[in-house]
Amino acid sequence: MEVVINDVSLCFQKEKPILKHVNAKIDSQEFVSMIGKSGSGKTSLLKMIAGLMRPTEGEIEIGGEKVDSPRDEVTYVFQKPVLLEWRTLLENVLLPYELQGHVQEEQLSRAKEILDLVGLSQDMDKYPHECSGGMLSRVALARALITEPKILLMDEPFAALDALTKEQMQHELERLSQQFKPTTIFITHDIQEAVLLSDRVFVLGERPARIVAEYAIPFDRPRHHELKFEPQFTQLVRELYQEIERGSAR
Amino acid sequence: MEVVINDVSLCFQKEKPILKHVNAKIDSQEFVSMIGKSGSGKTSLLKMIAGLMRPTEGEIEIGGEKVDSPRDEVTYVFQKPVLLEWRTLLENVLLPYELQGHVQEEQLSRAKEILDLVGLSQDMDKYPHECSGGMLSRVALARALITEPKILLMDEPFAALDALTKEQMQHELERLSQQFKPTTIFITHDIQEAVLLSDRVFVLGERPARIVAEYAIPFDRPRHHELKFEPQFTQLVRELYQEIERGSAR
Amino acid sequence: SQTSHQEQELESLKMASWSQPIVEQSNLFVAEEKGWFEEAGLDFEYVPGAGGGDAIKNIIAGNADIAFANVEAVLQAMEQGEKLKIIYNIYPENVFNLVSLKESNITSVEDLRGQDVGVYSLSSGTYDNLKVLLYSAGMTEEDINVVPAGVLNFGPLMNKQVVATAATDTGLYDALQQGLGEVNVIEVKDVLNTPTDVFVVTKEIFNQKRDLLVRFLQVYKDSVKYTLENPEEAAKIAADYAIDGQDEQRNLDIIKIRNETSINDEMKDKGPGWLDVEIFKQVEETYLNIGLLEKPVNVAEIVTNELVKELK
Amino acid sequence: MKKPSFYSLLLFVGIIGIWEWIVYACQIRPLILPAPSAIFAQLITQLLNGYFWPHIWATLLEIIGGFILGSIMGIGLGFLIAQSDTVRNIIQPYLIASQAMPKLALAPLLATWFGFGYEPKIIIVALICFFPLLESTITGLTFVDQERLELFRSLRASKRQTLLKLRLPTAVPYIFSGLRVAVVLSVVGAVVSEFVGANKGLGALIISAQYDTTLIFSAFILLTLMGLFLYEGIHWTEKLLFKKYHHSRREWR
Amino acid sequence: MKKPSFYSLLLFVGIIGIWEWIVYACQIRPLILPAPSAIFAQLITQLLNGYFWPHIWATLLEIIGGFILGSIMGIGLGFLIAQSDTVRNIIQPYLIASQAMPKLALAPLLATWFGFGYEPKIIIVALICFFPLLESTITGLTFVDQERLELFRSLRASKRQTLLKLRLPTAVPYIFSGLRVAVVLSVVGAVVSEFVGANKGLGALIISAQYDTTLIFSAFILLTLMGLFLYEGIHWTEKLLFKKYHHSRREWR
Ligand SMILES: Nc1ncnc2c1ncn2[C@@H]1O[C@H](COP(=O)(O)OP(=O)(O)OP(=O)(O)O)[C@@H](O)[C@H]1O
Ligand SMILES: Nc1ncnc2c1ncn2[C@@H]1O[C@H](COP(=O)(O)OP(=O)(O)OP(=O)(O)O)[C@@H](O)[C@H]1O
Ligand SMILES: Cc1ncc(C[n+]2csc(CCO)c2C)c(N)n1
Ligand SMILES: [Mg+2]
Ligand SMILES: [Mg+2]
Repeated sequence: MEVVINDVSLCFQKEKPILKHVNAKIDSQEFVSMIGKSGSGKTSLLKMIAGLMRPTEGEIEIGGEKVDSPRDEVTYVFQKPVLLEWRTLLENVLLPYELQGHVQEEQLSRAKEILDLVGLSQDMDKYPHECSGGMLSRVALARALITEPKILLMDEPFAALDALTKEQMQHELERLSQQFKPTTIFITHDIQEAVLLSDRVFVLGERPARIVAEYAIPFDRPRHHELKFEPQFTQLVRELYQEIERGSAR
Repeated sequence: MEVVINDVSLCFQKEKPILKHVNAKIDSQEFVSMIGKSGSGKTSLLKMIAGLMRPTEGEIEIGGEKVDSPRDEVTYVFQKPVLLEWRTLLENVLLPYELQGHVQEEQLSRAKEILDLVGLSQDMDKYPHECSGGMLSRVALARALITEPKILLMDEPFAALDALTKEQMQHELERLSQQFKPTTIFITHDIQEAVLLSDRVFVLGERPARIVAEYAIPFDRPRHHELKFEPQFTQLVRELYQEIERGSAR
Repeated sequence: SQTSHQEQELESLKMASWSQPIVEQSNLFVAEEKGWFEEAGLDFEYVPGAGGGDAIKNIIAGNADIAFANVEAVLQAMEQGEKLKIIYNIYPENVFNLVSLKESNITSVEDLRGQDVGVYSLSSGTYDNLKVLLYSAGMTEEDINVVPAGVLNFGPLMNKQVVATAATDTGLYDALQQGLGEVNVIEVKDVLNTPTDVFVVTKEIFNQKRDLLVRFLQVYKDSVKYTLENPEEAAKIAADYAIDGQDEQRNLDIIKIRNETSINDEMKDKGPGWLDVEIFKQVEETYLNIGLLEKPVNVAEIVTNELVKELK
Repeated sequence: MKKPSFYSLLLFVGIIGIWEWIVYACQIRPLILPAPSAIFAQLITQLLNGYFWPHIWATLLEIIGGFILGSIMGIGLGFLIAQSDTVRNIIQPYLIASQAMPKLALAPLLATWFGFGYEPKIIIVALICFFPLLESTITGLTFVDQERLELFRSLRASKRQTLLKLRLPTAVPYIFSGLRVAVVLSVVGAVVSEFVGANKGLGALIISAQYDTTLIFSAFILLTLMGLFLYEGIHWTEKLLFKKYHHSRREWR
Repeated sequence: MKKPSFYSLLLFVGIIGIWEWIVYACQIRPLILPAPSAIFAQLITQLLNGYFWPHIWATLLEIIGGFILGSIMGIGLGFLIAQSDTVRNIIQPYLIASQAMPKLALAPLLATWFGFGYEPKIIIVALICFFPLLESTITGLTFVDQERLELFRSLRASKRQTLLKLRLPTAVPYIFSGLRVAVVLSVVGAVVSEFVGANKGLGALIISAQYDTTLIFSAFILLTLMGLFLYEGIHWTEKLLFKKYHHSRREWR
């Protein structure tokens, strides 16, 4: 399913727009990353795509239909992990299933599987207040992945993870992406990560923000972590870095 | 002021210790980073140093005195930015001054200065619910830096920041460190960051965690960001990376 | 002597009542309106209560000097060992009655057997006087079902939730005004003409403030007389003073009812307020028989006409 | 209060209409249930001729006096308890007992002790306000995020500072919710204490209204209006002055 | 309830001691203030000889009946209002008015309408419980983190699901706080409605205890104990069954 961002602007207060005339088209099954400075409006843009917020101007289309409320095909991973503190990690992960109907044996084992994937198989009976920050974001991640959505919107899902866990997660995401082929929009502030995972990378410029640059990433899939140390890769990372720098200087 | 960790163990539930027999000594004015997998116990260890938690066994000494409650010289930056939603960003930053006594013109201008430093001079009258994730963590950072503490404990302060902002912040931290010379313990999951900023890097191994390795970082100060691209630096990063990997395999 | 009183400081006199200031006590408001209390050197204050028990408690607790209370409340207080003096007979007639709808055909107490009968509350005169009625017919409260019906005690009667209700003359008047319809009334005074309300004081006050009491009773007596002669004027005054006085026609009717109960044949020669010791003895005896009193209280010894005799 | 919608008004008119109709159709006596038109007529006449006003003022005085007294006591003690562990430990058992006491049952005794003026009524009202305010103050002051408490501990805030700068702002919405409950209970307290013995006041009117059910309804409507204004007054005070303490939470209305 | 500390007990003994001493020293009549020893003696005798029990049962029946009825109504309507915007818009204005009504003022009328059995008392108690529960249910159901609401919206949860799986758990502590207030008010409601017309129950005892102040105190103590047990019962139910809804918040006691 494709996502079209059509001349979108956003104001919270009058006369100080956050986003102005943003245009983009994300193809079906494409993996797009969005980078940009803190406070530039990445989260806001993603929330509008998710139907959690309305643009002040312009519109967003998913699969040809205008978005004005959250849609079934879309799964959203919040920047700050939002969990229910009265549910164990397992119960938190099962939430999407519960909301869709009954939770059967099958769903339960799927949830356990995915918790294992994010390295929490031993902790699934803990309550959120007993967990570390990284554990919480992994739970939120597991809850998103379990739904196997057509469109996956992720807001810095790996920001709270250590290098090693992050790599594992990146790897899993890549694997699941290949398997289910969701259209993915991925916000990150880790440029390496963006380049490693994406088909295209958008750079959001500052105040009012718009997409100032767009890079197609040429590497074949599946990509391996050793790619990071290849010169073509590091060159691309450096370029993107300079792009953001330029964007904020403008 | 030096920090001594003396055979510290921590259990939340019986028979499942989180930390076991951790020993370390951080010299006065030293900058130490702590890396380790998510959920390994970094935050717990830092909280014990801050006096916010008591070790189950062993003890922690600061400047020769046993820690059993928070101390004046210590400033703590929480992993998840903790702000008061009924205060503007400026008022949030002024909190430590307010708690110390009266807020004068001088403190006010200092707070504005430091908000400028973290790039929030335009947003200081916003309330937390009007801010992006990265902005919130910069506010928390500003609130910590304003106190010019003797001991600075930071729990992944830059995790929510984009690459560029992060570099600026690293630079500011380095500069302030050189100026006020606090003893700093810095948790991060970004190995490059750890190497770039630290005098020593501790690696925390997994369940029950202890310090499995300790690296002294030989580079001269002030360090520049170009250092990242030097072979000796990348070599050290790679070594540390493998150390964590080994730690988690054990 | 009246002028000399005016020059002096007014002396406080607090009267504890069994009720709030209501139209039935219009003569008091007449006295207030006309300044008779000040003329007698009195700073009069009306202390409200909810029942005769409150009035007596208020004089015992020192919240008031004199109590306007029903005889049952006085006797029960004496039973508790309180030292009291009955000094004035306010209503020598028993105002309590038993009301039933004509259609239920209750003509004698006997007809109540096995039926629900409403009273105002278990601590009110209606209940005690119902017992008197039952006793006169050789029955006890076990033979009927007593129901405390609250302020609107005619409501259940109209709803036919009870066959009869124990009430007072003024209560009946109001209920009739509200469309109660045709009723049968059994009057308690035909069985035992207990004086309804009396002025009571503690023995201490009686001894210490005799003069004050006489002055008050004099004003009271004068006001009763005036109200007897000028009910229309009293009805007007009541509109400003009484909490239930907004309807002047009703005021007038109620005042007329109370005027009748304020004076009886004996008082016509002995003067208003005269206490008939014999009837008090009879009341005590009856109450002992019914069990309203558990031990003798020698009411004859505390009933005194000393003050009444001093009145002009 | 939002402007009532069309349907709300319709509902109101409907209920009043049906009531009026039933009274006429079934020939219900005013003693049992007066017609709305009769109540309304009486209400207007008596307000115009001034009969109700002294009673309204008397009741209002008791309500406001007792409410202020009780709120100061309830909130104050709430602070003391949230602040001092010693105080808490010593008075906790009595606190719960005192909360469980049916204070209105004391009305007859208080009348004996304090006389018949405004004092016993104000005391009753104050006692009645006290409980919900104590409960909500303590709940608000103690239901603070662990993380924020840790922040304040790490900043070495004194107990007093934590109370004033963290617990109090957190408690504001709870305290206001308590105030709203309390002000409504104040009205009840004033009325019931007037039942027991008063010369003046709408409660005294109700209890002495012999068989004038219409009057009872009129007084009841006045009391409801009083409660409504006080309730809305508190609601608006909060909305205007303490809005920021609701940030990040979804408000109703 | 925590075990009362030594100082608490000391305080208790001290107060009782002073009270007893004052009564003897100042020769206060039992009618005004009975001695604690006299109250205690009467309480024990009358409990042993069975005099109090029918009254206790009557009052308890009214309290529990009314409490259950009122809670179901209050919580139920709270849900309905939090759930349906239409219902909310239509009944909102009446809701506030109904909250502002001093329900106890209706006691005299209810006796006329519903007779003099347990019904009018249960209705009064239910009306009285209703308000704080409605208030706390709505507060609890609507005071939900914006972020969590967004999560549920993004998961396309239906209104009902959001209610049951997000709002309800958030509301649990608030509802229990409302229940604690309500159960205490129930006791008050039962007593006052017995004041107005009842031949059984501790409230009827109090109001008809003409000169027996000792009896008033005894009844009052029994009522307080009843309130205390009910209050603690609710507190423990919450502690045992609903502990997890307090996670990440600091509890008092
Ligand atoms: N209150 C608690 N009760 C029980 N277990 C807890 C509690 N707090 C933390 N833990 C456990 O302690 C372990 C270490 O947690 P900690 O927060 O110190 O990890 P961390 O190293 O900071 O991880 P991260 O990098 O994800 O922040 C985790 O496994 C967590 O589940
Ligand atoms: N509710 C709101 N009211 C007013 N301003 C808001 C609100 N939400 C966000 N903003 C403003 O919108 C801008 C963009 O916020 P957004 O959260 O989209 O940034 P972001 O790119 O996700 O940043 P980060 O990388 O730090 O998460 C910020 O400047 C913020 O102050
Ligand atoms: C004259 C007179 N009437 C009534 C009472 C007390 N009382 C007895 S029954 C009742 C209710 C009305 O039927 C009230 C108020 C009294 N002491 N004196
Ligand atoms: Mg963001
Ligand atoms: Mg951590």
